[in-house]
Amino acid sequence: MTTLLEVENLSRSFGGLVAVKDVSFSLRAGRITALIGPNGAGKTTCFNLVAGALKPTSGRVLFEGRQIDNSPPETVCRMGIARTFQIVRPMREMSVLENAMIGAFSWTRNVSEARSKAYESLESVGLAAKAHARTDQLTLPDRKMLETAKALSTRPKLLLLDEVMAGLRPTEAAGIVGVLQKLAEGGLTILLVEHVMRIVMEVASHVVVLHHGAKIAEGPPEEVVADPKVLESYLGAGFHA
Amino acid sequence: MLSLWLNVLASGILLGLVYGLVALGLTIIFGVMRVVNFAHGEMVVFGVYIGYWTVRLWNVPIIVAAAIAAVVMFAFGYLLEALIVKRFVNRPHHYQFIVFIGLSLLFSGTLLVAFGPDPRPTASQLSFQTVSLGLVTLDLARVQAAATAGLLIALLGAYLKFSPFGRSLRAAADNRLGGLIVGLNIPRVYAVTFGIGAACAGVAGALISPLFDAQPYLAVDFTLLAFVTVIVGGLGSFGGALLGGLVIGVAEAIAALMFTPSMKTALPYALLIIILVFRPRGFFGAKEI
Amino acid sequence: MLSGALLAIDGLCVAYDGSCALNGVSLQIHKGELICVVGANGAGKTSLIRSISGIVRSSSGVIKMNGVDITGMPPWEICERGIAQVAEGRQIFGSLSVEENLLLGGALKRAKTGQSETLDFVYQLFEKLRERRGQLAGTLSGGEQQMLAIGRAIMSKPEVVMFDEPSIGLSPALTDVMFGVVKSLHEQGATVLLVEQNVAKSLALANRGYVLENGSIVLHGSSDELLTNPEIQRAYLGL
Amino acid sequence: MQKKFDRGLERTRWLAGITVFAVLGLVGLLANPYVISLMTIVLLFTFLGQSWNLMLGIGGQLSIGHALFVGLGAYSVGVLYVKYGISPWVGLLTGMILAGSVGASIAWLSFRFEVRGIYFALLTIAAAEFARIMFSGWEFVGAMQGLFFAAPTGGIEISMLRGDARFYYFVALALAALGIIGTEFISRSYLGYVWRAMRDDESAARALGVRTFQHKILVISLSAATAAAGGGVLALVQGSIFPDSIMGMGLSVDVLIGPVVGGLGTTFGPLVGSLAAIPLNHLMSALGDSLRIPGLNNITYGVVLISVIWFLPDGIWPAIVRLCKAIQGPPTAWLWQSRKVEE
Repeated sequence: MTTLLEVENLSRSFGGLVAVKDVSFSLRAGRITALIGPNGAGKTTCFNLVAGALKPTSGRVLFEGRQIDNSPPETVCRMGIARTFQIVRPMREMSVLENAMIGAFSWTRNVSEARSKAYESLESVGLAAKAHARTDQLTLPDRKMLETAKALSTRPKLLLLDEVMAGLRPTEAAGIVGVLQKLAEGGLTILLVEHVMRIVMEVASHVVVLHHGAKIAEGPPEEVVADPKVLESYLGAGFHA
Repeated sequence: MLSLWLNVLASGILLGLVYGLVALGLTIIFGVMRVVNFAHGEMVVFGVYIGYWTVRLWNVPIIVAAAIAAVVMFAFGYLLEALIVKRFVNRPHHYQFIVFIGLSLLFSGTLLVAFGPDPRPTASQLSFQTVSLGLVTLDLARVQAAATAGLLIALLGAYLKFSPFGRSLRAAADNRLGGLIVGLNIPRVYAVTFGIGAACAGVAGALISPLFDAQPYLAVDFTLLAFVTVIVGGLGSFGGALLGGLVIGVAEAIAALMFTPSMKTALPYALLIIILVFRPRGFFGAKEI
Repeated sequence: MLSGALLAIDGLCVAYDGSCALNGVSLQIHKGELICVVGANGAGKTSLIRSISGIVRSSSGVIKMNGVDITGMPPWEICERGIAQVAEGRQIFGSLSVEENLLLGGALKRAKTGQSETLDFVYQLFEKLRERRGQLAGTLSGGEQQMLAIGRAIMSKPEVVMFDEPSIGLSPALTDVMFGVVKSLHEQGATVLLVEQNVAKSLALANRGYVLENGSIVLHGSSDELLTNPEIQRAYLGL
Repeated sequence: MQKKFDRGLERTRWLAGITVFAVLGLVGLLANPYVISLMTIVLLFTFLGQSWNLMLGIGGQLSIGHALFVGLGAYSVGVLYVKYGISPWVGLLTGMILAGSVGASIAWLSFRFEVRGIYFALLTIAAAEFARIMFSGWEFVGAMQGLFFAAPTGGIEISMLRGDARFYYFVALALAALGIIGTEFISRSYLGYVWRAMRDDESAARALGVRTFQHKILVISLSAATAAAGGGVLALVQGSIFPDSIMGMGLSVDVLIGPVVGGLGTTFGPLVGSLAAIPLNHLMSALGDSLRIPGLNNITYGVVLISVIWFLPDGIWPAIVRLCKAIQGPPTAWLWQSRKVEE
């Protein structure tokens, strides 16, 4: 397996506050990697650094061997990295289908081609039946899936998902897990930022744990979850009962 | 030659202080409420009319007219906010702009209906008196207007800096959610803010009533002038409004000396465009817009 | 149960454009209690605090303070009734000085008398803040800003203080300091509602706890019961 | 099923559009000179409103200085025709290119440092005022005394775009139709999707690969160029150009009233809004003149603007559409269903 994305010694500070310090990891093509950690661990900052929404203070991000950390988000997207937002932000005055079409215009100017790609993306996340709904008629899990569909329309090689399962009920989350597994089977590389560990356990084949901006553990999910450092970061010291 | 330049510079600075007061009203409203008062020029013109009528009816000094303008325009601004503007504070900017354009049309129309289109010069006792300081000779009306404006700017600055209400106002401007958390009565803060902004414009209008004839069509020019002033200084910044006023006042005065009258009015805009090229947020621009 | 409580919440629902953030939450806090509400990201913790303080409107449900219905009151009237909060993201006034921030916290009518004593008390609690009283609040470090937010809440002489994740973004050492502050406030008689994701630390302090998941209370009991409940581990780690 | 729904809606829209323009055509043939001249202005402002709407309603960029572009178009036509006798067609083209590049430069200046929102809007008025004052002092273009077109000889000259009032009515009608068709065309092309995405959420659009900087410049220069075309025709219709009326704040306000009252971002909004607002304004200024109350039309405009934003924030046209749907909702739904069975 090849390495698709490499993060090397990435740091980012805001004012005096170091949000991410000296984090390195790499993503192998075709598998689901999860970036986890409790609230305020620097996951979202890390994510935004990879997606081009923030510039690192130091360190590098390499995608297919090319340095991308100084590129604006639209360029990063056009290179093959698509992202979702933690707070779902559909284009309010556009239909579900139209939302899903926008991403396709990064590689085509043909509207009907974009439309069929959008249908395809919606289908792969199970939203095709609601293609013509208004976005405010969607339920929260559907909106999260719309975010994913929008990203899929850009034909990404790497999909970055920011807490797609936050705020969902277990049954709803299970549906999304199924979708992600299918996408990965289709050859897509996925980086998942998640707070809730139990979802990660099911889908990810590799886990990176952040705490206070630094990487504290990395490995297969079963190993990581047994790591006392990880337990402590989540539940606090002394919680081993 | 030197005395001519000094005179021009001094009169520019004097008028600049009044411009600064106008711009201050606009910038306080924007800083706290994130709303651009497109009807600001109308409020200045209201002040000019208040100056005109009080002097004509009761023959009071301009200072008294300015005090009346302050009270009337504060009440006017407070009510306007509480009745109309309030509903649009959280709307997108273009909605706010359209509401204010509507208000400005409404106000200028009302002025036209009430007083007609003809200019009315205020017959102040100071109109033709001058003071001399060495090489510089200035007319008294201008000196008085500038002195009062300068004093008011200082007082307002002190009020905002040291009074409990000024603290609340700055807090609301800094972080609205934070204001709600500590229990600030945000609607009241907003209404008072708008009242203060309107009062600044009104007082400035009354102060310059001996210099500018009262006329409804003046409003657009004052609105635009206030915009230019605050952009030059940086929208939402107290010091910026003052500095912007002085820069524009002096630039206008110099332009009047060197170019044709039409170039004089164009210069502030030219200055604005140049500043936007080099310092897009003005001298003291707020970060978030 | 509703009658004796200082703060009683019954069937509270909050919705943001169509999706439910809180769904029928009921809880009570008695005078002098320290209770905690734990839950993962997106469980509705911040919505709970903001709807109690009136910043977010609830769609249904009743909130009573001292037996008085405060549902639908504007935030400043709710503050006046003695509910203060240490908000998520601190929400201090960065361009104002430290002391001005504190004075704004004490600007309510209820806190007017004896304001200087309260200020003294806050400065005793946080010596750092006294040292930096003239400095702009935006220049403080994360931990100091959190202290300022707590101090600002104390300034209003509240009957109930709500903490929204005071440990977020702080180093382990500072987190301990922060929990120590919460504990000492409680020991001095304050009624505290602590909303946290750090389960072990917050349950160790609290008398009782509630577990919030997807906008609903799924578990409720004394701290000891919750600490040994396997459900908690499941909710957090998926074991 | 959805495709058929779209097609049904499509058919209704085409029918509605064709009917409206057929009626407007009949008006041009049958109405009296007063109505013709009033409707010419309505149609021209429909087109200008459309160009403004393109920028805010679709592109999300607020301009309150559109008079700048209108004026550049008017002066290009005026100067070339009056001074050199060059065909207004050339003038229109020149004006469009000129205004487009000025629009692009303003956009570039402003967005280069990601200055947007209010600053951009204020910059547009500042630029317009600057231009107005410069033109007022520029003797070559007539300064304050303005530029005058020779009175039309009576015959219609397409190559010189000269003719009588009825001729200009049809020119304005063609322009309005072109505006509506063009807007429809753009909003269905990839540009429309990308621009609306940019309007609704700029950072989300960028994350989906939209190069927002380039697109903002594009939408602004397109809007500026079309406004210039409208300005050129407006100058021909009025027969004269004065800097204060063609480049003043008042014209910028007139341009935005139609789309705001009619419905921001909608295709028919500017037409509906202009139809409602401009005759009202004329009526009120006539009434004001006869009663010797000069500010009456300003007051009416002000009250109309405030009430529309207050009561119908998305404008008259969407309200009409909602009303129609509410009235004939069930029967048409039944109609579509029956069609589904057929096909």
